[in-house]
Amino acid sequence: MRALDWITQVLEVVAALAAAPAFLGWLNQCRAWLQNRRAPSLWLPYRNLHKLFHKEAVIADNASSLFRIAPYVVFGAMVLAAGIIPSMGTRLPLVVSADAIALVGLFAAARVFMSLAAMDVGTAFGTMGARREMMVGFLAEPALLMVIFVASLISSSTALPAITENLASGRIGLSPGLAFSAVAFVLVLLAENARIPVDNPATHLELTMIHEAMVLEYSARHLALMEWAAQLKLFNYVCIGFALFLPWGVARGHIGPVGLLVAIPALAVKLAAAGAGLALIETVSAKMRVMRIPEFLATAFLFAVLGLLVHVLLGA
Amino acid sequence: MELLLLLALPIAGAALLGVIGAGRRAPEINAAFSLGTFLASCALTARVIRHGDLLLAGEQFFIDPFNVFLVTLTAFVGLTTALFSRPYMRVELDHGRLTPGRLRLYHSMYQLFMFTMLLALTTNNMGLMWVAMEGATLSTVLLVTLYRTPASLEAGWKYFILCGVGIAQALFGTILLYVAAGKVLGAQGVTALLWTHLDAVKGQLEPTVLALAFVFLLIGYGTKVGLVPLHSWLPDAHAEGPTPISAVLSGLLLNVALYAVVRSKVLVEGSLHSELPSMMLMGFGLLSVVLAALLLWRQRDIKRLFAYSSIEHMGIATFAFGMGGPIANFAALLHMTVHSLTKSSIFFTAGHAAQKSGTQLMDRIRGLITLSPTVGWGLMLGSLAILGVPPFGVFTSEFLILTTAMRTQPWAAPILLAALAVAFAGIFSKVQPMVFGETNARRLPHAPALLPVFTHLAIVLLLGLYIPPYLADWYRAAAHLIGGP
Amino acid sequence: MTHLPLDQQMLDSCAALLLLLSFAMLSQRRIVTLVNLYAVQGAVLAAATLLLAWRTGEGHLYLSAALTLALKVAFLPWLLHRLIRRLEVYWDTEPLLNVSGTMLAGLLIVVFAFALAQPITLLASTATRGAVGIAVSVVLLAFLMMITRRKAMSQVVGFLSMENGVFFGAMSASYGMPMVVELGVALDVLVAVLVLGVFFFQIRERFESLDLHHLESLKEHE
Amino acid sequence: MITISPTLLTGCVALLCGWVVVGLAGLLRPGSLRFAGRTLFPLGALLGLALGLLAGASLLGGGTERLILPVGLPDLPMHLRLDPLSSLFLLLLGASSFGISVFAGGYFRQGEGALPGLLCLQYHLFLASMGAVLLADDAYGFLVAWEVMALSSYFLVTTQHRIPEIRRAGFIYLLMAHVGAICLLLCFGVLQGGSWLFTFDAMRAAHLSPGWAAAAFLLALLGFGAKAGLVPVHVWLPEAHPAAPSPVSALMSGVMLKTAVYGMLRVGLDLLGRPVWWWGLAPLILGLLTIFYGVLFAAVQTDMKRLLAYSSIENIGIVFTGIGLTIVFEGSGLETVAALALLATLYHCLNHSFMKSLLFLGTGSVLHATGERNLGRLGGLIHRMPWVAWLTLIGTLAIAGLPPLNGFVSEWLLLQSFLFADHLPHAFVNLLIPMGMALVVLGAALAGYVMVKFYGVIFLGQPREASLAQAHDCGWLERIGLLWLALGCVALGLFPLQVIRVLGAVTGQLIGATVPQASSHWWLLAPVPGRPVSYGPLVFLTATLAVVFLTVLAVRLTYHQRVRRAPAWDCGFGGLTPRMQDTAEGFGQPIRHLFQSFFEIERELPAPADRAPRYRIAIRERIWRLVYEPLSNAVERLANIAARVQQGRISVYLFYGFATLIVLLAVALMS
Repeated sequence: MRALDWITQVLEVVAALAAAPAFLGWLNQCRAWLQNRRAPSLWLPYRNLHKLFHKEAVIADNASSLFRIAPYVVFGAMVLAAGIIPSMGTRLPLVVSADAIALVGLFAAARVFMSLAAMDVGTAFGTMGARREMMVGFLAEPALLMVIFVASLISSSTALPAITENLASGRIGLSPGLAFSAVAFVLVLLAENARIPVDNPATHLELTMIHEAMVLEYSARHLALMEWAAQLKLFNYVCIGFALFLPWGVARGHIGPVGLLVAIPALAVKLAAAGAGLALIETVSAKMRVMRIPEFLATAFLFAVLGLLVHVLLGA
Repeated sequence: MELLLLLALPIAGAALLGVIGAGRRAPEINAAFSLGTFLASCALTARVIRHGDLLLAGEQFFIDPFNVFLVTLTAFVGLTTALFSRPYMRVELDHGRLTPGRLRLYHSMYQLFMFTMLLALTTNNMGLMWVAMEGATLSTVLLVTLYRTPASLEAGWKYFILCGVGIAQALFGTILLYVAAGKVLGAQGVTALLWTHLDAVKGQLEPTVLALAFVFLLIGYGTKVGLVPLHSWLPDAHAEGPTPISAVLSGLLLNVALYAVVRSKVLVEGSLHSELPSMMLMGFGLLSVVLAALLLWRQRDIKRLFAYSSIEHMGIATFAFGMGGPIANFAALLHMTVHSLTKSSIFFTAGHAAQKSGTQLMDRIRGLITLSPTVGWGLMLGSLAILGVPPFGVFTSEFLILTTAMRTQPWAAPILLAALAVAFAGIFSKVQPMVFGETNARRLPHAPALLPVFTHLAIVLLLGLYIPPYLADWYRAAAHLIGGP
Repeated sequence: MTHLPLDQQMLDSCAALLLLLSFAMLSQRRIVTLVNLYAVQGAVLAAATLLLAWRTGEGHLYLSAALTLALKVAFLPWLLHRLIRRLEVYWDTEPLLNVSGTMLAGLLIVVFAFALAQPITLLASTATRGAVGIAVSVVLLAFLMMITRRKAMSQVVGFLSMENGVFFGAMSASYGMPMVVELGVALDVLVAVLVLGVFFFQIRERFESLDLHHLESLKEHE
Repeated sequence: MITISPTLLTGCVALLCGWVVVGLAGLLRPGSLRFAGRTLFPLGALLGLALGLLAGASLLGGGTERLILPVGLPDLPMHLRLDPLSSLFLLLLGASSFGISVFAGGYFRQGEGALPGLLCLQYHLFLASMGAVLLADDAYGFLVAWEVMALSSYFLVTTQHRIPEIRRAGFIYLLMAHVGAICLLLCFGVLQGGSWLFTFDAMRAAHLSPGWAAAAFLLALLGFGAKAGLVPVHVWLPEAHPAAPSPVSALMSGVMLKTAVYGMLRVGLDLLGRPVWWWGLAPLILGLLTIFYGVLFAAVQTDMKRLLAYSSIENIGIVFTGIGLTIVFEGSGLETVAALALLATLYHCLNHSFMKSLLFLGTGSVLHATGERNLGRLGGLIHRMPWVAWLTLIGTLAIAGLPPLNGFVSEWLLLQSFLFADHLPHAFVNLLIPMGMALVVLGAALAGYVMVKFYGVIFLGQPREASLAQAHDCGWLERIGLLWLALGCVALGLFPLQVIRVLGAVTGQLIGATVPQASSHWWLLAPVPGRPVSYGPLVFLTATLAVVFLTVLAVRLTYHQRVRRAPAWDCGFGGLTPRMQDTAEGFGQPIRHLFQSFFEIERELPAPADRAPRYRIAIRERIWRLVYEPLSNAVERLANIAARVQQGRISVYLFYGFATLIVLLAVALMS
């Protein structure tokens, strides 16, 4: 472990914290442009967070302390995830302490806490949101894991750094299994981050909403943490995508100043592209009925498993 | 000397009770005679342990490990049953189901029955054995009809005719044996019917005739064992007679009959050197187990239920004897022992249960455990024991039998497995609601006589956990004597 | 067959007579006659035993002949007749299998019985071994009769004649059994009939008749 | 002859006897609840703790001890043996029974149906018999202990025998147990291989032909599966576990099922010697089926204890999947991987015994506080009974398989071993196993769903009944019990490396291979041979806590801490009632909708005009209609046919005799 590794680690986390809202802002801008609307400012998410932190927190009478703890736990989990994913370098101290399965477990923990918090107040919307979130989760998680397993089988390790290094080394050319799982991954990403066509982040009090329904009772700093956590989640997913499918630019081996100088711009470029891409998808597709969501995710799961089988069939 | 006591006491008891059997103290006298018999049997046992096999009274009586343990068992169960019947029959008398006259008949016939069974066990003379077996039927047939209800009369009639006809076949078989032996041992004289002599020369006896003889004997004594399809009399007789009689019929008479079958099997197998006898025994055994297990599902009368369970267990023992070999024989002997102990104790509790709730119909017997915990637990534990649940002794024998079957007769193992499962469901689904659940019956004034029940269960439990070495040696010796493939 | 000694011929004819008698019993429906036939059977049996005794000079055979005479010719028929009169059962109802059918079955049984008797005949050393087959068929015919009858009384007669058959078997195959056994057997038969007597009255006082269809209530199959 | 030397084994035996004595002591004052609850149960708990310690010691020692007691069959005295495998499960028994017994001491109330003293006897007999099962080293002793275990638990299950459903549950339970036991009996009959010695040593020595060996394995799978609750012989489990008093449910689910796993391992990996690889497919496939089946039914339950029972079925599925993998790998010569799979299996057994006991005890407290088992009448209890709520939360998160708790570790290990599928030489299996992996993952995710439903509906939200306001938190004995188990969950989650070191002895014994530890750090779990994979739960915890701490700090410094309480927002239409929350049915609805074909559903929908609309839904397992009812009907039909034989006519009976005579005579003549 060299000092620069630690520095990079911290840098990575801080970058994630800082860039997550901006990435959301960028995504919204792209969407607005594609829909011929005047785009909101890139910094709007920051202002929102700032505003929320200022406000006085209002908590329902019936809320237990679980309700107040949850935002911090969720936020903490997302930050940790940001530290785990090798978005800049592969030999970072936190990165070795967990593999992809643990990462998925981390996301699951965050989800469970969020749902429990949503059920805590005991309103119709809260429980509804929790139920739907878990429904999305129990299909999305396996799909995500399957995606990861394809990559793990290819580079015979479930550790993200190992996968990244292996793929970045360019030893593996275009693998059909990987292609399948890439499709699955995008579907999962949309579902997990409450994007269209699964959920509509822009609306409130609509009977089809999922994420918003869960955080309906939150206000002020708790809401801010929840929102921030959500943005981090999106950011993390995108980074996972990079780690699995576009590992270029990530510094391999112990990182040096040069590697760092390469890694940061590369990440920025990839993020910009990803944001645009997501915006495009969200624009061309329409929100679907809640009961259709399982089918959507089942497709994702199917793609992932297919990817696995294809890899085993061709690979073995 | 011991033998004389053993046989004389019951006769004397029968005679005496025939006179004063209705008196106030008659039950105690009955018990006292049984006690005497039991002590005599113990003495005899001790002597056998000390000196080995005995030939007495001009070779007319022969005591070896095989029958001495049955003698002890018979005397013991006879004693406990007498103890049980003391209060039980009193209650029956109070309920007006009996008249003093019949009570006299009951007592004297009870002793006579004990005598015939002991005679059948101890005699060395196949002919005398036949006489004794027939005597056992005759002495019990009037006990079965003791209540004079239509059902009991019918049961008694069937018991009499079927067993009588069966036993007649046995007589013919005995004659054939005699003829065959006469060829070897010199036509005339008593020796040709003495088991010891027959056993000595069994190698030279003419196979075909012996095969025929075995068939006749098997049909004859098998009828009394209650082997399907000769079993038809058994459930009726066991269900309709007074409970003590059901207990001794099921617990002892079946054993004695099976003893007779096995004795003849030994001779025949010795001369035939073929699978025939064992195949026949195994066939009868399996058939009995399967049919009884199935019929258990349809029972409504508690004593009838356990009568069928007796058929099932006799089937198991017969099957084991059929398999032969030291382990299977050992297991079969053990099974005879534990079955007679367990089954008699079950009949005791069943009798009390029926008395307490005034009916033998099982769907009217409920919540025994609240009505009278001892009876409830007695019935529950007894049933579990008879179903072959450890740590009771029945499991021990079934363990040996099933493992042996799995190795030597794999084709039979699945059948036994299914049959035992069916039997378990059949019995337990009926016992559980009787023991547990709510009840509206009121407690009866008199306390049940459950000392015998728990003595038996305790012994069975002991046999499940630990078999005393000398007992084990007995069984081994007997098993060796029976031999087989 | 021509120059058989006289007693031998008589014995054989006795055997033949026994067979004939059991066929007669098989077809007979009048209970009184049935009992008489049984008595005759007993008499023939006694005669045969006597002949054998005279021929072999076996002491105990005289005794068993006497026993047979006393028990099966005199006492039991008398007892049965008495019962019949007391209980007014004179006729048996139509047998389960009609007469001709029963006869046919009987014939088959006789054939089978002779097949069965072969090995025994070969083994036995007695002059009368030929008759073993007849003994077997008497037993089996009695069995058949018990199956086909509906009245308790006639079943009992069947039972007794079966016992006769067994006795004749013992006689012809090995000049009878040891004395102890024969006494025991006789005792048993005697007791059996006495018990039966008691029985009949019990049944009677319940059902007012000795028809067996009263005794078919204990069963599994509804 | 016994030679009493102060070995660990004699110590264990003494402790088991101690349990029996404690149980019998209950009969001294059968009526007194204080005596049983305050004295005997804690005493039994201490014995359990001691047992756990002894077992742990022998596990660390890794040695094997033998003892012969002069009871049992004449030529088969009772052999006892303490080796790593049995000591591991003894450790499990002792450790979790400590918590459960302490809890039970505070739990049992008057009017449980049976006398406290009797309960105490049955309870401790149950414990002792389980211990005996683990120690037995000969078939006879094993089976006796096995059935005593079933019997005592049966009596515990039917404690409230006045309720017909409970009687039915007990009956089904004992029947299945007995059938299973007979299968085991036959299995041992095969295993002794004609040597007629029923000691396990003789069985290890016996050489079986492949056919016999496979037969033995399948019989064992059937017998032990029936006890463990493997689909399709699981039907007794969802009936019996809810019927029993909660501590007993906890014991049955947490420990008794594990004895079945122990037996499976003992026979499959020890007595049978080296298994053939394709044997493993049977437990593997059945296990996967069981996972899916169990978790689906758990998701749609409305009775909290039934829900937990089905979740037990799911976890047993995971365990058997692990066993299957182990056998497949070992049979194919991949010892280290097999060791990894076995490690996951054993680890999951430990985890499940702690988690599930914790949850069952939690439901027990809820049951006592509210008298309700139906999820539809609970809710908001976290305010009334904080102790139970927070401790149960740990169990919930653990069983949902979330890091850094223990449930995650075993699933992680299992998935890691799955990822070696491509090393197998059997092409088709290579293809199958990834599918299996998908099922496992799906099951794990669904388990999360189930647990959120379980916890959220019971403890969170608003109370669905007014009566819940009277609910009270549990007593101190109960708290200790819950606390112990919860700590167990956390410890097993945070120190996997240490646990695995201990488990190494067992894998060494059964497979002859242990899993290498790649990393040098004491906090980093890296057990996967030849792969740079690692997992450090402590890092998770510390990092998360650090972040939370920093966030709180930052918010507090830069902003303020003002909080105002207000009624929950009712979207402006007013009148927010508890009835508006999801019921258990509602929460399960998506699953029900997605997997309709699995369930047998009957609905009662309200008519449009109803004044008081009611909605009722009952869900049964199809397997009853498809397998068990036809089976019993078939027996009924056979019984009716058999009854024709017995139709009352004496002539017919005589004819039977006659026919038999003729036939047999003919046979005798022929031969």
